Formats: sequence, C-alpha cells, structure tokens
Amino acid sequence: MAFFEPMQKATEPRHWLGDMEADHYFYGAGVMGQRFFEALRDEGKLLGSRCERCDWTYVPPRLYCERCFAELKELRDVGLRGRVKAFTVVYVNKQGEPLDPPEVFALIEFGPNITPFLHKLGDAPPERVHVGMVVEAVLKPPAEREGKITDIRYFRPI
Amino acid sequence: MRDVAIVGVGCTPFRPLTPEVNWKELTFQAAVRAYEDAGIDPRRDVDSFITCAEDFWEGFSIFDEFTPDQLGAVLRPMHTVTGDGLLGLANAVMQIKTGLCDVVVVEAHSKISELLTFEHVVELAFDSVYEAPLSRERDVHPYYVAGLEMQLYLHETGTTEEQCAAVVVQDKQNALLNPLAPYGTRMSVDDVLGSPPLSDPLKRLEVAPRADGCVVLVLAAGEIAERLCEVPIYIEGIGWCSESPWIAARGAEALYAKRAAQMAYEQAGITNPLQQIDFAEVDDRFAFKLLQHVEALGLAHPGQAGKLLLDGMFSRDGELPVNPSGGCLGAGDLIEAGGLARALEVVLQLRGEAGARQLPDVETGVALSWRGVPHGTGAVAVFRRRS
Amino acid sequence: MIPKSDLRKPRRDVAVVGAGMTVFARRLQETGKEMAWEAAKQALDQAGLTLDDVDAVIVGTAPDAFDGVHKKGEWLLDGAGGSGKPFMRVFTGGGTAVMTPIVGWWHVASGLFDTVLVVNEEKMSSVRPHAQSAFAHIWDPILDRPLKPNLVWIFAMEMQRYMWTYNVRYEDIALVAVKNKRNAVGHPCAQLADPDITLEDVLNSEPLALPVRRLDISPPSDGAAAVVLTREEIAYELTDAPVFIEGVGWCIDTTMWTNRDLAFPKFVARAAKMAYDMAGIKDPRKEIDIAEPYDPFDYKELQHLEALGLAEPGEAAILTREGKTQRDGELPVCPSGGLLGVGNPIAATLGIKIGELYWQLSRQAGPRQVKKDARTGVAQAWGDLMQFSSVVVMRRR
Amino acid sequence: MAHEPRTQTHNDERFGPPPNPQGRRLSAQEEAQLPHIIAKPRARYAWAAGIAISAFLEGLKRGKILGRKCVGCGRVLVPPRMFCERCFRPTDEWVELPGTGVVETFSVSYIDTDANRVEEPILVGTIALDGAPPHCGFMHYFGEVSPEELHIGMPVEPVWKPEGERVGSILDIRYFRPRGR
Repeated sequence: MAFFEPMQKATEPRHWLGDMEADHYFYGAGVMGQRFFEALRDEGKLLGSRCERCDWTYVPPRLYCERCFAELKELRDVGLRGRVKAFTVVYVNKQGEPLDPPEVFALIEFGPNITPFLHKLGDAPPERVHVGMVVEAVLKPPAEREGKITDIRYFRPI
Repeated sequence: MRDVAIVGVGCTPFRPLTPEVNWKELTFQAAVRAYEDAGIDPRRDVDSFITCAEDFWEGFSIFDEFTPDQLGAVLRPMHTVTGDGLLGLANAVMQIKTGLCDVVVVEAHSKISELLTFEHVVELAFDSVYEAPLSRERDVHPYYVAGLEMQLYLHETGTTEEQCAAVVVQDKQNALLNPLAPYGTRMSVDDVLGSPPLSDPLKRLEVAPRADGCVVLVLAAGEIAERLCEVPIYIEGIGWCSESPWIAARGAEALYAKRAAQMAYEQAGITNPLQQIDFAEVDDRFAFKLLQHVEALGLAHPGQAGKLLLDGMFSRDGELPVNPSGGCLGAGDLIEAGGLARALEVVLQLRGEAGARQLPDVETGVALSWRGVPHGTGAVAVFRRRS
Repeated sequence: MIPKSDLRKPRRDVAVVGAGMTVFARRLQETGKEMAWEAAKQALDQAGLTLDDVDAVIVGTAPDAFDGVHKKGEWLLDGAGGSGKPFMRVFTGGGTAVMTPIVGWWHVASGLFDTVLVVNEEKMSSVRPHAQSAFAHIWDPILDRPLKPNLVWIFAMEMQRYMWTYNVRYEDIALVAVKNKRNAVGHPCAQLADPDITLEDVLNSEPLALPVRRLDISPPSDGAAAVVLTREEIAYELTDAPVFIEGVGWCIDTTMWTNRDLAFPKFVARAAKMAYDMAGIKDPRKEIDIAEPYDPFDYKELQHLEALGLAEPGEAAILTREGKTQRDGELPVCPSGGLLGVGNPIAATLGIKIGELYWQLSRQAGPRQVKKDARTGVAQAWGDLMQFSSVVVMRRR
Repeated sequence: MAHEPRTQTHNDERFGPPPNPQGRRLSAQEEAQLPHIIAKPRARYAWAAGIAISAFLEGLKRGKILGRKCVGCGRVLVPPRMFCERCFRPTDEWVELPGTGVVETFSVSYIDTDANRVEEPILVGTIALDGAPPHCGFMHYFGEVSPEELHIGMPVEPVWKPEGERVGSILDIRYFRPRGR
C-alpha cells in the first residue's frame, strides 16, 4: 500500500489556530539610520552616504557600499527635491477592501548616481502623476517629527 | 566534475486548500511517488535531503525541525534552504558534484492556505524602518511593489497592458490541459483588463492565485542515473543570483534572472539560447513577470517579449513555448515550491510524459524561479534529455 | 540497493583563509545588516581579498522570529556582500553556526566557485519582551504549545536524562561553565568572560528549570561572524598557513522529540562519523588535537564530546574534572571561551567554532593559543529541537 | 560631514583575534535615544491537524490515548502518525493505549513560557507510555506530587478533565500523577 487511508467526511479534518507573533519588536534604525533620522527630525534634511570609489550615493545612507564593501564616511545632503522614476496607484488594503482615496507610491530620484528613494506622493490627483514629474518632500512640522520615515508626509508636485 | 541528473519526480496535485492533510502527510505522499518513480528506498539509498521553506510561511520558528520524518530523512544528512526550490536544487547539484553524495532528494511544498494573514507576512519582508511603515500606515496591500515594478517595466520597455493581459489568457488556457493545475480556464484579454485594478497598472487577474502542493525531486550522479532510469534528465547548468534587497533598487529588467541565466548557460554551453533552448517554464506570479523573465533568459530582446507573445511565439504550438504547464497563473502560486513546479514540468516534457500538453521534439528546457515581492532573487536551471 | 559510485570522493580541497567577528553583546544600535558587514569586511581584510574576489555568498541566521523580519536572509544580503551575486541562505537552527561553512565548502568543492564568503548574523535583542517570545513558536502547535512551554524546559529534561543515564554529577557539569567563562577572558568579543568565577557561583546561581541554573546557560546575544573559503591553489597564494576543511558531516533526528532517547545525541555521532570518514580519521581520540563543540549549556559540551567520540558516554565529565579539557590540557575544549563565555548569538557562533579553529590551527590565536601544537581540530554545532548537528574537521597540513 | 571610522584595528595585545571586533553595549539612556520603529507582526495560522492528529485529538476528547501501529518495525507510535518515519511506509492500525506510563525525564521549572519567575515550580516532563516502545510518549505536566518525590522511572497515570470540559486538546489531560494516588 503506497498511501494511507484518507479522511472521507468533510467534518473529520480538524484545524488548529495559532500565531507566530511576539508582543512587539524593536526595529532599530542602525548606525547610519540614526544619523539619517536625526537629520530628518532635527534639521529637516535628507542625507545620503557617498562611496567615492564607486561614485555612488545611497539614500537612505548605508554604512557600507553594496558594490565594493568600502566603509562610507561621507554624508551629503541630497535636498528635498527629486523626480518621479516610477509610480503606482494602490486601490486595495491588505484585507482586499477599497482604499479610499487610493494611495500613490513612487520611486524618487534625487539626481544621477543616487539610489532612488521609496515614498508616497500626495497633493496630486493620481491621473496627473507621470514619470519625470518634479516633486518635493512635505515634512511634518518640526514639533511632530519623531525620527521616522513617516516624518515625511509624502512628496508633492511642484 | 560529475554530471547530475533527475531520476525521480513526485508531487501532489496543486489545490487552493488541503484541509485533510497536514504538511507532513502532504509531503509524504509526494515523496512516496518520487521514490517509486526513481526506484529507490530513501532509508538506504539517499545521501542527503534538502527542504526549501521559510519560517513565517509555515508558522514555525525553526521549521527545519519539522522536515525529516516525511521524507525518510531521520538520522540522515538533511538541511533547510530558506529559499525557492531551485535554490535547493542548486545545493543538491553541488553536493553531488563534490563527490560527497551520489543521490540527493529536494523537496519544497506550499501549505500557504494555512497562513491567514498572507499580506501582513509579505509586508514583514520589507525593511522594517524605511519601507514597511509606509504601507502599514493605511494597511496598504504589499503587492503595490509589483505594481511599481510593472509600471517601471512597461514605461521603460514600451510593453503594453494588453500584452501583459495576454499572458494571463495564454497561461490559463495552457492550464486546461494540465491535470495538476487548478486554475485553468478560458478568458479574453478584455476579461483581464476589465478586472479590478489592484495597484495600477496591475490588475487582480494578473496576480497568480495561491495554491497548496508539494514537489519532490530525486537527483543522482550521472553514472548512477544511467543505471537507475531509462531517461535521466540532466541538469546541464544551474545559476542563481540576488539583487540588492531594497525595493527602490529595482530596475526595469530582471537583473537577478539575467545573471542567473548567464551562470546556468555558461555551465550548459548555451551561447545562443533562442537556438539551443526548446521551451521554458518561468515564474509569473504577476503576468508582466513572464515577459520580463523571458527577456532575462535571452529568449526575446528587452521590450520585445510582449509583442512576440501576441504573435504566438510563446504559445504551445509556437516557436518557443513558455509555461506549457500554465505557469503560476494557471497552476497556482506555490510560494517556495514554485521553482520545483517549473522544474517538474520541464522534466515531464523532456521525458515525454506530459500527456495532453506534451510538446513535440523537445530536448532542452529551462526553468526560472523568482522569490517574489519584495525581493530580487531568482534561479535558472537548464535541463536536457541526452540522445 | 544502489551500489556506490567509484567517483564518490571529494577531490577539490577547500581552505579557510580569513575570519572575522564582531563583539557579542546586546547591540541595539547596529542593524543586522551592519553587523554582518562588519564581520564580513574583517574576514575579507584578513584574507587580503576584496568583495570583487568573492564569487558567491552564503548566509546563516537563525529564526526570523528573532528579528521579526520575514525572509531574513534576503534582508541581510547587502550587508553580507551578496548584492548582485549568487546568494544562498541555509537554516538548521543552532546548527547553522557550523552548517554554513559546510555549504560554503560544497560551493567551492563542487567546482562551481573559487572563493566564497560565509556570513552568519544574529540579533536577539529586537524581540520583546524577551527572546523567549520567539522560542515559543518552535514547538508543535497542537502537541506542545498548549502546555505553554519555555525552551529551557527541554534542555532541563535532556540534562536530567543525561545525568540519570550515565550517572553524571551536577558539580562536574558546572565545571564546564567555569572553564569556558574563564577561557573567554582572552577573547575581545566576549560578553560573559569572568576570570574569578568559581564552581560555587554556578551551583548557587538562580534556579531556572532545574537542573538548569542561570550560569549553566549561555546568554542571548547579538553579533555576526564571517569566514572566507577558497580552493587550495588560491589559498596558498594568499597565505603560507591555510587551514583546510578536511571533513564535513551533518545529520538530523526525528521531529518527534518525545520519542527519542535524550541521553545520547545519536545524530551528533552520525554527523561526526560522516566528517571523520571524509577526513580519514579512524581514532578521533588520538587524531583530534583540539575541539570546539557547541556549548550553549554546560552539559551540552560533555554530551557533544561523547558523541564526537572524544570521550566514552559519561566520561567527558571526568575528563573535565581532571582538567584535561583546559586550554593547556591534553584535549583543549572550547579554548575560545565557547558560547558560555563569549556569548550565544546563535548562528554567529560561527566565529567561536570555525573562526576559533582557524585562528588556533594557524597559530594566530595570541593569548588564547593552546599550548600543544594543534594541527587537527573539530568544530560542531547543534540545533533545531535538540535534533540537528553539523560537524567540521579542520587541519593545518 | 564625516563620522568616526569603524574599521580600525585594535592594538591591544592582551587579546587575540579577531583583529577588529566592533560593537558595544549601549547604556539604557543611549538605547532610549535610538531612532526606531515599534511594531507587532500579524502572523496567524490555521494549521491542518492532519489525519493522524485529528484522530488523536478526537481520542483525547473521549478520554483515550491513541497510537498508530507500524507492522514494519512493530512500534506503536504516540503521538500517532500515518506513516512510520523509520520504515518509511504507511502505519497500519489504530491502537488504544492504557494511558499509564513512567516518567522518562522531568524538570522543576521556576520560569514560565515568557521567562517570568513563578513561585510554585512547574513540574513538567515527558512520559514513556505503557504500550509504546521505550522513550516513546509526549510532554505533559505532573501534579499531586512534590518536586522531591518526582523521579525518572516513577509510574504515572493521566488525570483527565471531566468529559463535558474536554474539547480535543492535549489539555484534556490536566496532568499526570503518581499511579494509584
């Protein structure tokens, strides 16, 4: 006999409910993340870290260059203004229910040789968003910033 | 270095739900079939076992604990690859090539129907400081990342939404001939384009529905394979590659797949894939991924796959059939088992055992896997029936 | 039965040419990626190589539930140097510490790659309220989890069974903790080094799940470690003293842990036999000069020495009592300070198992260098639900 | 803008390798100032119990401990499974065990599942069940016994919840107690 006897009645199979959740997690921002978020919170600046050898700037800044593994020591302010490289309009939430209004996510380029930056777009009707559109970051007021990525509310067209 | 061939395959049918068995019983059934097919006794003949699984898909911390019994691997060398089935296959190939092992078993399964919060777990793979908080704020569906990548691909290659929708039509039609595939049907491009938008330009029907199932492959060193079976299917090349894990690092092309293909082709001596490859099975969890992956395999110039698909080049009777199994869209998104499901179809076709969907005169086939949103990791394997 | 092939014999030699590790401690400041990079960069620097020289990357990290990150290997990959390269993560619980170098070995020995970077990382401080919140999910959800177990329970049960079966005294087991915490004093990454620790300190430490007390256990920790592996020819170009991986073995026992005899870890013995056979070792007691067995608990060092064939069942405690496993003893065991002394960031203990053997066998271990001229060593790790073991034999030729 | 480099070699000769071990533990105050995100994952499951464990749970509800016999090796597998992992073949028949057994091993635990300290120790262990092969059984609590009395080899029996309270769970057994108590 190659197989075991199967269950035959729809009521026979049992299932067991459970989870794989901890109470919560502390997700630290890291050595470079700390500098990025402090600059965002306290000075309203977006920082990147530059690899001299590869002539490449990472935003948000990384401690190391992904390409050559050099330690990155130079931080630079990339400004709050960039261009839309790609975008999408999302219509549903995780439960499959409609998102009203829909959310617009985008990759934003701050310039040549800089990694694009993932964030949301706002103050723009989805149908008017296009690739190449110039946008700028809208920050929360200084008093409301917490040192989180959501200190940037979204990017809006200029 | 030694040759490596597939000498046995086994699987369960792919289905939306499998409430009547747990993952051990599911896997046992696929394993029994694979060992029967290979004519081996796992308790005696197998030198190493590999399972491909991720903890959060399964709901167990250290899922490796729960892997040996159902494969016959108790008190034997066995380990888990936290990756797609083709990554497991790569480990098996290397183990045999070293000379350490003669016969290796690779298993991957999906019991994804048991995960009640799939979308949340997908988001858990995003960077928890820079990426996840953005979608968590309004509980946004994590497949927005696929929408973003699709938009980038369409914009930079000129591929159209109709061409992507045609992928769904073709896959679901191919699946009608595959008894393992649960999602075969007939539909039109307009049906797909008219389905609700998920994340522009991605439509609901362009997302592969998930499925449960298990695939087990038995590999053997070439000199043994010849003795074990009549038609060993040789793994002529296998490659894998990961791009930067940052969502924002994505480009329009599937660089991971391109590099994985380069590695596999180099081993297989493939310099002109269009000439040397007869058909392909590629991951298409999202319709546009099929086109992007076909281009990464060098089977179409960048931006041309969509047009060629409409011309019928990749259909079952085309010049270069792609996803005769129905792919992920027709056979189901099998999570980490996706790569082995692709490989399984390639093996069945090369053996001439694909039944109603058998392609004529095929000798070399290629399988391509992708680890899904939000990652850029993929693997490519080239299989051949040697005459 | 399938006759074994004539071609079955590893023929390409693989050596360790560099190792690195970070401090093991609660490290909330760095991300896992950043720690992985620190260790990987050091290993490459020590080998005199750059990331361009690396053909493939292998990553080890234990449960995703520690970090609360799904597909943690993918997340770590840029810090481990994997961007744009063939990248592989394998996972065998605590056994990952010595499994990734085995996987690295077959990457090179297969002929597919020349030089690979093996990076293991672990961060246990992210999960709240305690690392136990992650361990709660390692149990069978139907048979075990309803009983609300604590991970320490199974080790207590195993230790109890071990002591009972082989008539081993707790006082002798506790000596392992004393030895390793003292050994760790020479280790710059150590979390729990203590030059003044005494047997009484261990015996009187807080009872957790008896027979296990606080000082019988290695502490949860954050850290990373890395090694560079390459083929023989390149190894000799890089260094005069490469340390070769001569034998690898790994083995897993049944999931049904309540159906096993917990006194003797048969799976460790099987993994060891596989590695010894490959290395041509017939009498490990005579041929092994130094050992780095997995010691998350003090009794585990003893049980593992026995399963590794370095002591008879029940004898390891006697060897410990007689001082033979001290750094200057006949068979130095855990000269690094082990998990008990240096710390236990699960997968990252690669650095005190394979890393330490590399430094010891190439005679670079500084103040930790063992007295005897050690040429052959064995490292071992252990994981899952007390059921998996990985073993590596290393040798300086 | 530049920051202190992290890749510098330490030259402290009291220590051996690694040559450049980075990292330190922060003070509580420093930790509190780290930018971070606090989040709780949502990872919920409905695992299929499967053929063997579904029947096992139904058995518990009826106050019975069920095993599966493999005629290949002659073992009675408890907890049951539909295939024998040793013989790699389907198991053959259901067997009802008497429920009694001996203590295979145990712990006297002063910590609970979240590592909190408990005043009254939790007595827990595995039971080698009568009718099953040596070492074969499952984990459970012990009750009606003092930590000093509890020992390996002690004969024990299950104490069931009243029939009306049983739901088909391992907790349908309250605990095991010394036999005949």
